[in-house]
Amino acid sequence: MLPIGHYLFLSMALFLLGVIGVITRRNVIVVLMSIELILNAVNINLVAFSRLYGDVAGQVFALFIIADAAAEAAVGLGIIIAFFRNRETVLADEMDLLKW
Amino acid sequence: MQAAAQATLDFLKLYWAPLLCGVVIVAVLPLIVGYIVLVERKLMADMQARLGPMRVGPHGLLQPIADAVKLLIKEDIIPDDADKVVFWLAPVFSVGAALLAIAGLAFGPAFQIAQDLNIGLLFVVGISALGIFGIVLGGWASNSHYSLMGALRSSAQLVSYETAAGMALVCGLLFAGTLNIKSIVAAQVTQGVWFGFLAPVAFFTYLVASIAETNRAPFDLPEAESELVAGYMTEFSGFRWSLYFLAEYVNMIVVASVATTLFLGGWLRPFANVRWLNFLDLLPPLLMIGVAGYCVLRMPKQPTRVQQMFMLAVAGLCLVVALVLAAPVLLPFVKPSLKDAVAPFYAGIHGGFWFIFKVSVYIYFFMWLRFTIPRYRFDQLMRLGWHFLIPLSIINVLVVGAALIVGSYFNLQGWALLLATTPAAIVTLVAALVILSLDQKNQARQESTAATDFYAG
Amino acid sequence: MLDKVIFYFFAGIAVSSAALMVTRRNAVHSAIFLIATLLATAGIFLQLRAEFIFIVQIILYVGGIMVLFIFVIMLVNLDVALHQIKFARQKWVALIVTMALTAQIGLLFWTTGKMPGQGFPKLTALPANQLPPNAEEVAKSLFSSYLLPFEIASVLLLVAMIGAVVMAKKRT
Amino acid sequence: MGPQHPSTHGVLRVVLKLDGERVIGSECVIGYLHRGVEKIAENRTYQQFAPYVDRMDYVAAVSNGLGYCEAIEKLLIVEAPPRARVIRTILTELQRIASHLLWLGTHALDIGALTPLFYCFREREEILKILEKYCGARLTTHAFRIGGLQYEAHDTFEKDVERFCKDFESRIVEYETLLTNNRIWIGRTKGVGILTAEDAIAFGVTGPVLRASGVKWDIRKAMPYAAYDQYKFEIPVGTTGDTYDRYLVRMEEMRQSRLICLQAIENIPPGPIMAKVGKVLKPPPGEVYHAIEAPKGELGYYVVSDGTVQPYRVRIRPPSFINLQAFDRMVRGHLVADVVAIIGTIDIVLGEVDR
Repeated sequence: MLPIGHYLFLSMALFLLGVIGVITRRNVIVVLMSIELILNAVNINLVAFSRLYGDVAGQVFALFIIADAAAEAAVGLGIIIAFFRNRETVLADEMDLLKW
Repeated sequence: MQAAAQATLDFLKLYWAPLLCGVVIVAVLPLIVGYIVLVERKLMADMQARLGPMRVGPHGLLQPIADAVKLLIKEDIIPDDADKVVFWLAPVFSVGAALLAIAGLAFGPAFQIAQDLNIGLLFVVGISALGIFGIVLGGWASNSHYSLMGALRSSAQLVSYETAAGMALVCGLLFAGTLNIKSIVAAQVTQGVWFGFLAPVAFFTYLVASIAETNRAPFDLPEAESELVAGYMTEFSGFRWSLYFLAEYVNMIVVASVATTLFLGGWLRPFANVRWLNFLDLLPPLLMIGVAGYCVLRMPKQPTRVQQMFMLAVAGLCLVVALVLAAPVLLPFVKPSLKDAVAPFYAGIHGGFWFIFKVSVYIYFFMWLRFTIPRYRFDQLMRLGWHFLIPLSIINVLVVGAALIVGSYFNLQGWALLLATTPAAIVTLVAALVILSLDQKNQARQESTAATDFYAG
Repeated sequence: MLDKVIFYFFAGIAVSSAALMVTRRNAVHSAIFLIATLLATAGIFLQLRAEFIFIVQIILYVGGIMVLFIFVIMLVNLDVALHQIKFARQKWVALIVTMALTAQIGLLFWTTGKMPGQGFPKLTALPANQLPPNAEEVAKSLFSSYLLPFEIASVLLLVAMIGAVVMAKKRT
Repeated sequence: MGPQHPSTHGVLRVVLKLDGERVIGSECVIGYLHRGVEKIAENRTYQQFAPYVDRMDYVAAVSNGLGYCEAIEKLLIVEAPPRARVIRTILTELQRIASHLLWLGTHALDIGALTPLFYCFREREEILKILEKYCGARLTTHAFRIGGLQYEAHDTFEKDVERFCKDFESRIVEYETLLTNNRIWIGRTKGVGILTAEDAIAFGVTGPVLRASGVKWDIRKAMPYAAYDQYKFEIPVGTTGDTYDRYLVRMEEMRQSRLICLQAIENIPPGPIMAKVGKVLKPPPGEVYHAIEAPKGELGYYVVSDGTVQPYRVRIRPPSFINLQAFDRMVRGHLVADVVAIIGTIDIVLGEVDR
């Protein structure tokens, strides 16, 4: 069990990369992927601390986060498909109409 | 530097057994797969009143090596604007997933790579589910419309049948109570009856789902479809294609061994703990001696000298295996003192024999289906998966759970548990018939609406 | 010693493929790199002796969500987007935000004068072999103390499924 | 689906208009195998043209030959001797079984069942052996001559045919166990490619495809030729006219052909095998149309002679070509996977379609 600092650094790095991905990328699908990356960074922290304190609650919560990520990805991709079918584009900039 | 050397040394001391097993498996598996292909072609030929590959080596026994060499030296075409990286990665992905799944399996009490993996079965199923990427990326990378459609179809089929297989496994695990492969088989010893009999519907659903999952027999739609020609594998050739081929057969072994571990009592001799049936232990060596005798009998009829020599060699090999199998059984009679020394040795070898025997019976059933039954159309295939198999397996889990509660209430054990589970199986079958009739009705309604609207359109 | 080797191996893969994922031009390539990151994080869970989460991550994340992503990328094969510049104008905004974030975290650790994670008690980290079997532990606590969140999660998944189906249905 | 597609029998190109998975319309592009047989006939003598006829429906060459020879005999107002007529009937019925066996094998292969193909070919081999013993060729036999037969039946003819008919009964049962009540086979064929009776008649479809739609029309009964009037046999008729009915009709036809052969074997009348026909045939000017029941449907010959040695015009009514016209109606609204099954069920041979 390495000192907890390693895991903190790792999850921070992944979190930062996720944030960069969300902000800079024009393609909505890659934005969704970066959100998955951020959720993953959170999971690492949770499991690391659950291992540190020997209490399995952290891992159970990580389980819930994964379930939630699945639900979020499903609905997000549903929206993208519906949007793509109408506007033939997937780029974030062109999604400027509230009602098409 | 010295600490690092010391660390690697004790690392090796600690883990040399699994590493060795891993290397052996990865090296030997392509050969085993080659011979499974040969057996399949021979079997197909036999069922179709012809002889099958006879040219290479006596009775075509060297055919797999010829195939392997052919595949290796065949030219490796890459479609021009396919993207190279993914084109290279896809087959590696699917072979990797299949081989990794082998690591979790136990081919006998002694022979297991990941020793006490307490999520054993889940690990195997999860990793073999990764094979989908190999197919999907393969279809995408070869950049042709047809292979993309084939890839999407076969992965849709894989995804939908995985849920059904997962549910069937859950139902089997209800009896086992644990995921660790060794303790699943141990549970089947304490119960005294294989879970295949306790949960017959689950076993049947898993059988059908596993056929669909490895893209075989009546469900081998993607590569046999008339207009998709070879589905996602069309653009691959030479070595890359053989990787996919290897992945498919290794998947078949993985699926077969999961079924044997959970439903057919892993490496247990049939009627494992029935004392007076102990003579069954002598069955494996007798079987081997029979094969050896058959080889010797057929030897004079071989046309050329070298084939006769080969048949003699095969007979000798079978005799040696028979000896190895018979030794642990006969030695205790000769010198009772040896009993305990021989016991683990005996369990390992006989266990391994029975496990391989059951896996090959399972694979034989796969092949048998492939030759006799025509192919499903894609929408029928998906309808069977979604409308029939998944609800059936969910209902089965509920009903078997209830049966277990009833069983534990009257604390039935072993064969007595059958009293609780057989009515459960009957209830599930009744539910299956209800689902089928429902499905037929709305299918007819659908058919009529479909027929009308295209006339109108 | 072994833990350190495994950790750095998986951490290296995770960070590098995450970075590659964000910068790739082709959506499929970035999806593949995301799969690599997810597998690396699964490896780290294994190193933390959390087998159940390891296998759930592989089945659910890599086997489920990523297949969904690759399906959608293929259905929406957007080679048109390839030629446009892939970085939005907010490139500079992103840089500022990350700089602020790292500065804030650095400031936090600088003020407390300790490297991250030094002060935490290391008392209950059990050595590896005395750990209770992970799957049973997770199951026990999942169905005892966390039963309500479990039910809520199932309702959430149900809602998500219905939403996705309604969303993707053809407007007939 | 291009001409060299694995599942189109021979060189047939089908252009499909698809809406996603469903077929909206289809158009068959043919002509890849066109050899201009009818034009060639105009500068060949009657006897010289006979071998060309076998090359049309190369799967059932014997029945082509029978149709042509009988048409010319009608023109010459000559009657083949009874012995020749009976042997002709036996050989045509054997050829019908062989043609249906080939159809069953390839049809089952298209839908995915690998094994029936090899069973069917094993039986077909027996028939081809008998044909080879009789006239030296297996496929393009040129077995008959105008006015009768060229060769006397070889001595073991009756015994071979009898032995074949004896064990063929058990063989048909073998195919039936494999396919008839197989859930997947029924799933793939029932309700696929439906052709109602009115449509069938409107399209002029003949043969098993017509009978499967419920129309009881068989030239062997309606206008008996050769020696068919001497034998008792039923005509199988289907009900809904889908692929499954056509499958049943053809299987039953094989059984009936077997019965005909058995009846014919009992009394092959002695006597000459060739009518008195001169070396050089100069039929009186006039025209004749003679149709026979080929395995694929009604094969008709319309021959016009202008009194010279060579026919003025030979028009051949190929059953496959006309059955193919119903393909578009049958394939509409089905899935792409069914197109293969439908091509198989019409049982077309491109040699006959393109001529």
